[in-house]
Amino acid sequence: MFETINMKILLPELILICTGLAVILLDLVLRKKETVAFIGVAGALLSAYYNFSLMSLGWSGAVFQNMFVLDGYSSFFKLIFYISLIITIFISLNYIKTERVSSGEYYSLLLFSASGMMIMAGAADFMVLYLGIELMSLSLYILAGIMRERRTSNEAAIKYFFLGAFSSAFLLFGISLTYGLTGTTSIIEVAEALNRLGPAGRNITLIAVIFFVTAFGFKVALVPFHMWAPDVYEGAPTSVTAFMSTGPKAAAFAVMGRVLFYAFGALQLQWSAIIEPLSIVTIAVGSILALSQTNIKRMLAYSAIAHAGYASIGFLPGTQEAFAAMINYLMIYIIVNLGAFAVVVIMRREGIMGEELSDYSGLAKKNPLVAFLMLIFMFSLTGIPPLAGFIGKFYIFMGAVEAGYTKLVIAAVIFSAVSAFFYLRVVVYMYMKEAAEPSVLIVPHSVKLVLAFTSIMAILLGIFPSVLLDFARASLLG
Amino acid sequence: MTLPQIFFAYFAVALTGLSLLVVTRRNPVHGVMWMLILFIHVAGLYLFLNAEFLAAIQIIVYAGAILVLYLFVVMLLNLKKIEKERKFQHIWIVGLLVSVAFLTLLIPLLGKFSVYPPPGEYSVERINSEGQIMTVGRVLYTKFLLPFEIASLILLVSIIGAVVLSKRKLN
Amino acid sequence: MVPLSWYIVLSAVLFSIGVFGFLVRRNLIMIFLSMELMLNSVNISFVAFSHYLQSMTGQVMVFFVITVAAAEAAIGLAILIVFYKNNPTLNSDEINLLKG
Amino acid sequence: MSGNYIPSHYLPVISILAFSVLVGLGALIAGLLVRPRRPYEQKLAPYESGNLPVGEPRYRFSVKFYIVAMLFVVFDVEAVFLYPWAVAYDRLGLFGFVEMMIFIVILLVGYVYAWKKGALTWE
Amino acid sequence: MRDGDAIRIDIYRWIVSGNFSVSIGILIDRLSSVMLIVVTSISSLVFIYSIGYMHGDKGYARFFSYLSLFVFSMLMLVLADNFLLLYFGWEAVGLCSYLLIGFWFEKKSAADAGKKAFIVNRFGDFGFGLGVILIFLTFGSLEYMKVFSGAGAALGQTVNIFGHEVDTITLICLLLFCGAMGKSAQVPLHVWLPDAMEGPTPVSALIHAATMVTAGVYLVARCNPLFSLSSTAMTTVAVVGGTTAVFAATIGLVQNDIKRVIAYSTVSQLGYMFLALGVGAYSAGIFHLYTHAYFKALLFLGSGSVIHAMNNEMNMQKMGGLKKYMPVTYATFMIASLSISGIPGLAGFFSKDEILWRAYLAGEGSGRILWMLATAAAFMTAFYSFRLIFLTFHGSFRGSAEQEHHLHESPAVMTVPLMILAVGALAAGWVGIPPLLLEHGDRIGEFLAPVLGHPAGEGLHSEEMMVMGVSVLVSLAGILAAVIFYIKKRDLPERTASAFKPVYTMLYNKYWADELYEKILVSPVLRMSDKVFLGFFDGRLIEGIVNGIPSFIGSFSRGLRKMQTGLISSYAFMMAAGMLIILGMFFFF
Repeated sequence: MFETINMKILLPELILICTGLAVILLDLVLRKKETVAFIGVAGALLSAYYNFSLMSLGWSGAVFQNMFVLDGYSSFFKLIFYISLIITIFISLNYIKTERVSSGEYYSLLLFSASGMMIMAGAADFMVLYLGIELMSLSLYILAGIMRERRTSNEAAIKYFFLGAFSSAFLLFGISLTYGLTGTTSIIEVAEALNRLGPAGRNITLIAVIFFVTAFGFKVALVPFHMWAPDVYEGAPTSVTAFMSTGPKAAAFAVMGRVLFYAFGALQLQWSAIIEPLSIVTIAVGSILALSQTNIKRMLAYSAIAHAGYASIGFLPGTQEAFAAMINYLMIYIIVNLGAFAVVVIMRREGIMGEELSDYSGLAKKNPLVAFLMLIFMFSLTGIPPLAGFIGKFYIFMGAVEAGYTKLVIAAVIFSAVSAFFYLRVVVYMYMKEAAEPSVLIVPHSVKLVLAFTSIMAILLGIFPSVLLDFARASLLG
Repeated sequence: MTLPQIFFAYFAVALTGLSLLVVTRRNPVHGVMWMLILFIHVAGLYLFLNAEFLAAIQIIVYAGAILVLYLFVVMLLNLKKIEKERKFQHIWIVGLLVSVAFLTLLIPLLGKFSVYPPPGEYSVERINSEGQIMTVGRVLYTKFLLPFEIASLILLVSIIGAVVLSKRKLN
Repeated sequence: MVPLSWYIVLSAVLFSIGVFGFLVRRNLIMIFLSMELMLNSVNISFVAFSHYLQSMTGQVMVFFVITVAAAEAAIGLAILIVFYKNNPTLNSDEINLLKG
Repeated sequence: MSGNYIPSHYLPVISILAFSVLVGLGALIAGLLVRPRRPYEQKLAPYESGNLPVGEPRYRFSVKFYIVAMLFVVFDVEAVFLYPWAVAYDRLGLFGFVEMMIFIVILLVGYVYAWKKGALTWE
Repeated sequence: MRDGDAIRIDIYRWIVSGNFSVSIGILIDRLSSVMLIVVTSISSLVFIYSIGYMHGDKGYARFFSYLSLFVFSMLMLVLADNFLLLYFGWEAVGLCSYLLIGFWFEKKSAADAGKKAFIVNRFGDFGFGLGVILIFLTFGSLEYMKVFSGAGAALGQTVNIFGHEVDTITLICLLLFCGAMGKSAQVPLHVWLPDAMEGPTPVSALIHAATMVTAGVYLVARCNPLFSLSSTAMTTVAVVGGTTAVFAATIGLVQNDIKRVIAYSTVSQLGYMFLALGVGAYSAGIFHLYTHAYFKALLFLGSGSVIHAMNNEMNMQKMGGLKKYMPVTYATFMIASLSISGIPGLAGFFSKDEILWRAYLAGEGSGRILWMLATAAAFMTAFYSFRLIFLTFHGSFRGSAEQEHHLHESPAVMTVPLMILAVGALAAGWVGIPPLLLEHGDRIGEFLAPVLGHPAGEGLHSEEMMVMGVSVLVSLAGILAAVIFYIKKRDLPERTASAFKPVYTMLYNKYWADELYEKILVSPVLRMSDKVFLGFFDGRLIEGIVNGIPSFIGSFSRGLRKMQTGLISSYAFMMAAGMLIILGMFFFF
């Protein structure tokens, strides 16, 4: 019974979970809190190594009566999660000291949330998928509220928890309907059953799809379900916001892709008809609302919403090519977003929250390098050619235009022009505005590493786009 | 009207009535009490769906542990203030409209639900012959092993979370 | 003979009442209860499906939904308590520090 | 058939339950209908064995009660997972045992954590 | 140059774009050689003269740099072998005239005059530019050789201008003539020349007498193959020339400023040259240009030394009796005036007589009128030249005492060029003695024949004698009238002026030409630009769009922000409502 051979497929997740457990226990024992973080990073790297060596050895396949699968699709997303996890740990090394957050729980929750995400990405069964989502979300609820003394963090946790639970109730209802229709919770079998059923249970399937779109819409923050995101991103600690706006968002996309693409492939026309208005309204609301923001975290929240809109365009054509463009877009967006948040984290100094746009005025005077890196990130988020952001948007729009969504692409381009305004406003603050008392930022080594990695990737992926795109295409076919 | 239909009718009316009561009580403690009775009726319904073990768990975990947790938290609040306050939002009409719309949209569609997939192997007789807990146990620890392990993780995370958030001074 | 659709309709009704409670109630704990109510309605539909489809998956799913509900309750109430310590009120329409 | 299943062996339980509820409620309702209704202030005050009531009728609980209740919930769920395992133990063999050991260990870590963090101390 | 061939050197290819290729090339043929003689001689004399004249002026170096720049561009203009290089020289000359007119830029009137000159020239150049383009369009190239050889082929072509067909050749000629009018100050575009007197006198002498103003004449002469193909163009040139001659002469009668009188006389003489070209006597026109350069430069330099002596006093009424103080200037001035009035034997007579004769011959109808106009202008030329002499040199000194004692003869460096020019004014004419008087006298005519061709028409000897006689009589009469007016009866000018009050005032303010332009052209354009363009387009339209949209989006986004109420229940409501809409969308619409 104990299929030893394919337990290997679960190895990356197991390693990560053991690291989490180790972090919890060691934190009780150790005095120097940093070692805990480094254990976390080591665990993540080990797990990543195993994951990709397994993939290269061709160990991909399903385990536990194909409830969990290791394939190109999930390993690409796992790459995103590893990057997001490791960068968040590096970012928060210094940050949680200034915020006086208990580091042991913080890192273990990060690790558990990451393992939840990996389970989501690899889930081939609705039950595992639901539990993965819950594992990730629960740890995030706590992380959002981990700064107990600060009221904003409490409120962020409350809002995230209640609306998250609300959306998972919708998710459960969707799962129950699919289970009722097809008798199984395994995604592949659901797809087969739907084909067998044909038009018979079409209405009920459609309701199930709508419930799924609502639940995933919440996690991905598409428009009618996005309202939690700005408040929670602003309230939560910056490093957690960085993590939240990258890893979990990508995981939600992974799950959405898995469910809509593989399970409900037959209803592709219907659910892309649902997502099309959602994505364009998301881009519109995200861009327009970001215009009048003064808090940079809230502005980045709305920009994250807008980027979710752009990425969701990848769903519409329903072809492998558009899907590859979407995951490519997500990878680029994640990296650049982490870079931007790294800068926001550095701005948090003793006594200064560093979240208001005015805190950025005159940044270029005293610390030109940081200002320049922020400029790269802002340009890349806008989608200005040499940088990676443009490539991401380019392929997404290409895929959509080929599939005939020209009106949508035109609107999206117009709004990305609108978005240029609030991204470049940050640059204007940094370079053109005078600062009352510009102070030199102390950039910890770990964040230096992060900034270096993200900015180089932002530039490299802009100049050599095919590297990432081919990897995305291969992982979809593989 | 056959006997099962009578029982179902009773349960349906009881459940909807109780849930309406739970939702509309001004005092949270009353709400929790009605919730308890509701859970008992849900357990009864499970019995009628040949899920005795689940009925037991519903009573033990839901009614026994979770509601107690709620009661403890409700005890923290000062109920006097809550008594005087409004219990609904200003625009509660909108909420009512949404849920009524929800009903009117879903019920006609779900009403036409008929059994689609071929019947599985766990017929009522087989379950009863083998015993509820035995079947659940066998299925749970062989077919659904992975969710079981993830569930343990979720529980661990909830312990960590609850302790981190509520313990005043973490030594 | 009680057809399956009755159970589904019952769970839909309970679900809508849960949604109603969630949208309308002011006190956070009552919102919590209505959420539990929504989860229970889903459990009912799961058990009904499991019974009518003669497969155990539904029951196991309810098993895990209950564990998740327990975990959620633990964490949710912890968050609630921490929030209550810092803010005088538990009314959802007075929590708008973060907005705009 | 699945449509009209009646848990016949539970009927006695249900009937006793129903009967007891009826008797309890019947007594209360009957009392309500029959007794005269002349409430006055002192009668309504909570009875504190004769002396004047002091403070809130329901004093506020402190947080440590919550922590104990929370730990109870989590470990109660763990126990619930143990029941079917125990019943089906002979069918599962070594594999089932290893599974449960993993489950127990993970929750043990939670327990050690809670214990070390002083969640259990009832100061 | 003797054997009539032309030297053509192609230096380098300047612009190549598609089939449009222009190269920097030099063409020296007989026509440009004559022009070269005129330009180089006059400018060298003016350089020497201005050493003395500009002595002590703080912009000394700047003046000479402008002057040499001017000479360079004039030479480029003359030596060009294609229209584009010609156009380049044309513009450069215009620029230098602007710089030199406005040399004393502190003086507002000088700066304004410079601006005026440049703008009026631009009007002309506009036509000229269109002409060059049209030439390229029709002939496919700008080289003189190709254009003139292809002229015959392009005869019949027409161009559709606003609906009706216009003959291409005529259009080209008219456009080129438009440029010529601007540069040579013909009637509609003459207003800038009198104001150009604000510049230093050597400048007026060089640019506004001998070289730049003659560029127009050179252009028409150079394009004679084109002009001769289009009779309408020829008649317009002649008519414009004639009217300008008379028009300018009449104004010259009453002017009091010494340099303005000479300026109007230049305009009038240019009218003569265009008259000659108009009637087909190209060589006569060029010959008159040649002679006119000398005595007009002499007149200007003479007046310069007078002004220098009177320390910048311009008004003739305040001069008088300078004969005894400045004998050399007086003598040279007298020679120049005699020559311009056309006294036989001097340069002016031969060239003007040739033009009169050609005008007379040109044709029965229009020829006669033009000839009469020309003779009337000749009479007036003689009259105002000698009016000038008598007012400045004869009679008693009317200036202030302090000026009187300051009067002195100009230094040698100024008087020597005057003498040389005086010789030129005398001898220049002998090159073109009409065959009537001397068998092979018209050497300049033969010389220019290969390039400019022989003028048509052969009159009888008697007619030629008659025309010559009439012109001599007319100039003598003019001088006699001037003597009567300004020597014998001093009060006569005032009386006639009061008798013909309206005529006098009209002439005195130059037919109100400036005021007319101001009202018709300048002010409406100014008003239009600030009210309509600035007000409407700029103000409302563009402003509205440029910061209208962002403010709208800004306010919309602030409005949208209020939607984000921060309440959990409103968020949940949005979610549920969103889902209901999707459900409704699928199942009920």
